[in-house]
Amino acid sequence: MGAFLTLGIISFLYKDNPWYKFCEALFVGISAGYWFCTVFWSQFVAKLWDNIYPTAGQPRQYVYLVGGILGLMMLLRLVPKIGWFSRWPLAFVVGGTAGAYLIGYALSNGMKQVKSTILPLWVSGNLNATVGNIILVVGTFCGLIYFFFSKEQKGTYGKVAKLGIFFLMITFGASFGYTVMARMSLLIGRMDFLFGTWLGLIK
Amino acid sequence: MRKEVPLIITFLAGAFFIADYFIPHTGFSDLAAKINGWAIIVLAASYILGVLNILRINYGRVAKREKDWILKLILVLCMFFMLGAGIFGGITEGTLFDWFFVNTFTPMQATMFALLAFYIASAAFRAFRVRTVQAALLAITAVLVMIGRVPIGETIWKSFPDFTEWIMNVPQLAGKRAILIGAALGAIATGLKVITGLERTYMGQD
Amino acid sequence: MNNRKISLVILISAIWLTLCSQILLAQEAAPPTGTKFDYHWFDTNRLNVFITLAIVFSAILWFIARAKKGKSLFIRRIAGLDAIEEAVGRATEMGKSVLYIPGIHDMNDIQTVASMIILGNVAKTIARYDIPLIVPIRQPFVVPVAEEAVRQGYLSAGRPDAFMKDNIRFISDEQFAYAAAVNGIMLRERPAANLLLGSFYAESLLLAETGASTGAIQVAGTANIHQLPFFVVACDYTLIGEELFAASAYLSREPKLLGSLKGSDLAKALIVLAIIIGTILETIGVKWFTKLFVVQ
Amino acid sequence: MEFWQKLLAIDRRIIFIFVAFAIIVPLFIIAPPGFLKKIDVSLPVQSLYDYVENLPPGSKIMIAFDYDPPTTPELQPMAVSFLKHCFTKDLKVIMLGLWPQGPVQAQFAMEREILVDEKIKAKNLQYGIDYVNLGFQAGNEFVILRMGTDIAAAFPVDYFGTRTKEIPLMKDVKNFDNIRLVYNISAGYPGTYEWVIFAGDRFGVKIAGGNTAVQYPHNSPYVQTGQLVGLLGGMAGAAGYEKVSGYLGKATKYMLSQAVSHAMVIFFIILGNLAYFITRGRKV
Repeated sequence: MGAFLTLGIISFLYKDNPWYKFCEALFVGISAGYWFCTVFWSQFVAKLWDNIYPTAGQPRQYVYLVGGILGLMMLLRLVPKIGWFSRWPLAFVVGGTAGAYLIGYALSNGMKQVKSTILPLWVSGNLNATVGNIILVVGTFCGLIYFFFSKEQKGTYGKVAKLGIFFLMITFGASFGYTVMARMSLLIGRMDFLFGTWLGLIK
Repeated sequence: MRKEVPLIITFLAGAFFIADYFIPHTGFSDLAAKINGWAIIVLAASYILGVLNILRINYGRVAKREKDWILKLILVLCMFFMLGAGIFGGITEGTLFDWFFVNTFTPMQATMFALLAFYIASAAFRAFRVRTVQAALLAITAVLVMIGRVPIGETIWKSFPDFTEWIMNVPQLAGKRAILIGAALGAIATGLKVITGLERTYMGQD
Repeated sequence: MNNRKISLVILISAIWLTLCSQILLAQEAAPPTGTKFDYHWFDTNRLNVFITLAIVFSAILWFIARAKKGKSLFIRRIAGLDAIEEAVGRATEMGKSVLYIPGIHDMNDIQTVASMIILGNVAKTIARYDIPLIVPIRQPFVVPVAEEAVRQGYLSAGRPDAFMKDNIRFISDEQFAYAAAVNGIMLRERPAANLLLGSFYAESLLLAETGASTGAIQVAGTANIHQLPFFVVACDYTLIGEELFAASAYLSREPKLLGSLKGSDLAKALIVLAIIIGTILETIGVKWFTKLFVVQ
Repeated sequence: MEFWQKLLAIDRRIIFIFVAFAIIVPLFIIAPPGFLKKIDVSLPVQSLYDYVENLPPGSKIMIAFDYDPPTTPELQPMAVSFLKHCFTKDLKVIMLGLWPQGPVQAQFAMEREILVDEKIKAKNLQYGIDYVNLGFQAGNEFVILRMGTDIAAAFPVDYFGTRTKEIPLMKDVKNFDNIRLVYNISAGYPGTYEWVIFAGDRFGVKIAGGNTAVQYPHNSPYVQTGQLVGLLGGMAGAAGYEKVSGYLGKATKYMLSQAVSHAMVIFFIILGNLAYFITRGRKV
């Protein structure tokens, strides 16, 4: 069964065909059902039901009913007249997200990175570290200049921004290289399944 | 009611999670965990909307006998089958739901992922044109990293892996830091605008 | 202050008070044995974060206030952002649809929030012409948000009648089922412009490659560094990191939103300054400045 | 010239065939020992190994399985060799997942690789005493935050439905203070990044990661800043850990295919550009 479906998907490489289309429909349908049930049990039941009807000995936590009510409001979208109620849960999730992520970004992408960029430009007796630090600081500086929106990128300033782009391109190149590595690994795993696990040709 | 309440909720929710970081009070963290529970419940509820959306779109196509309507029917039937199996039979190991997950969903998902290997090779051939200095830098770095991470690198030059590591730790990191710091500011500004209600296009206004 | 505002303030305070009372109640309940119960209301170790955020917040809000007063603010052209308008323009000329892919993450990713804001602005432009705007979505929760954003865009352009609910499509929560379906839309409905803005993962390559093969103008943007190379290689324009967030302000051309761009620019200038000062101090062996940025 | 132009317009299915061969053929070939010697052990791999190597026996390690079946070729070997290393050092292992399928992968690793290994059989591992699988919890980073105060509250029952508080291994594990290392194997969100900022930075627990190659460059800065103890990246990282710990497994076996496929992609980049520039030169 696994091999039938695996080959069905791979057949798309040759061209779009009924076998693939069948697999795709199966895939989309099953995945929608799968995610719904997973979410239903592990989120809805676990967070709402189990907190209000907990196993014996645990206190009932009615606070979670608020979540249930917000969830219900979400479903009110289906009723056009009072659909605007659904904006309340929407606002709640978006606002909470904005707050939590704002802090996350400020710490990990902001302050931590700034701190790590503040490096001594001269490490006595270690040429490698000295050169590395200088390139790192200059590269980060130029890159940030590229993201500056208040000034037209012309003249010397423009050249600095251009150097910044070069550094960004190196970053992208490295990412690309690593992604090739990842994709090839996955295909190797799949082929090992077909030829090893299924056909038993590889020991 | 329609306009203000959502704005107030956004503000309170946002401010609450920012405050959560600065307030170590245990009572406050417990409350934060509960409020987060609400968010999870709301997100879960939205899946009902998702299923209904799939139904609405596909029902139309099947009813009108549009092209490939049989496939759409299969899609919807598969969905209902999984829903039925999962909700009434549970999703733990050994259930019907789990069997279908392991034997149909898993291999297809893995294969979809693996297909990317083919596309990446074709993209390497067709799209990777070294027209500018920038494109050249991108291509050269990619090639160096690819060589350096597998044993070919060390065969060519003993310090090749170290050199790759150096690229990762110095120029690559510099570019990445710039993006990270920039993105942090962008995210902070967007978050702040959302929380303070300056930006509310996403919410509709009537 | 009018009555309405006063009642709002009262409402907000009431909610805060309820929350605080909850916390105080928790405090009175006996803490479970073995747990440290922390009674502090402010983590002094995080004072530096607090001050930094305060500075960044005030920079942004100050510029917004200035912009509201009508001070003109200069923002340079951002090629990728102009390209969005160009792409929409070309689609209208050809009478073909525009495909807007808001990434695959849920609303609890701020990139998706930014993407929804851009979507609203794009919808506003498109609404003036009679071409469809197709928005395929992976996360159910994003569907209502996108509906609101597009509806609002059509409304502000004065064309609420042109809004087609069925073009905002929930596809599947499964990443590759989603990618496969979007590829299908690209190949069968042949949109003239593909806008891929948001949080993207492995599907970025599939989408960008397929899109490029259909000959559509493609503008992409994400802050996920590992997916940017594919966009850079296969799309006409790519918004990198912060440019995605900037887009929401830039496209709307609303002065108060442009103000926020200026504000984050000021913050960036301060960061650059901090790096320069810090590096000099660190080079001559002074360490205390670096410690200001240590996060606990 | 004809040739180059035809090459440019080549059907991409021909490229696909090349890819398939580059991957499949080496799978049937046993790599020469000289090749295996050249497998690189990078610094972040070595430092993770050293950290685990120097832990006193009985220390508690937490492994977060944050991935699902599609990425198992890269990540499962990382889990297996790390688990083997932990059990040979007599460390206690707490497994869990923030991805629904994660704990299932943990179970697979234990049943198919660890418990059948001769060396480890001799250790006579007991579930609940030497290792435990706490299963999956929804809520991503918020689960991590909850664990910072109380792990049993975040994971009330284990994979098999036993109350966490009744498991012997979990008796003296309250929160991250009792954990020596969280080793997170991740394929995306939530993953290493979330563990670093929400567990490492907030609660001060040591974090290490095993990433897909896609995730690796994203998280490698945190090694330099010291927020990560160590980091394995993709198949190369997995093979590196297998080499340094001496448990040769799938990653080592796959390395040859990996090398050939990389060489092929590079060949395509060069060929594509060659064809492009030659045909362009002629037209002008």
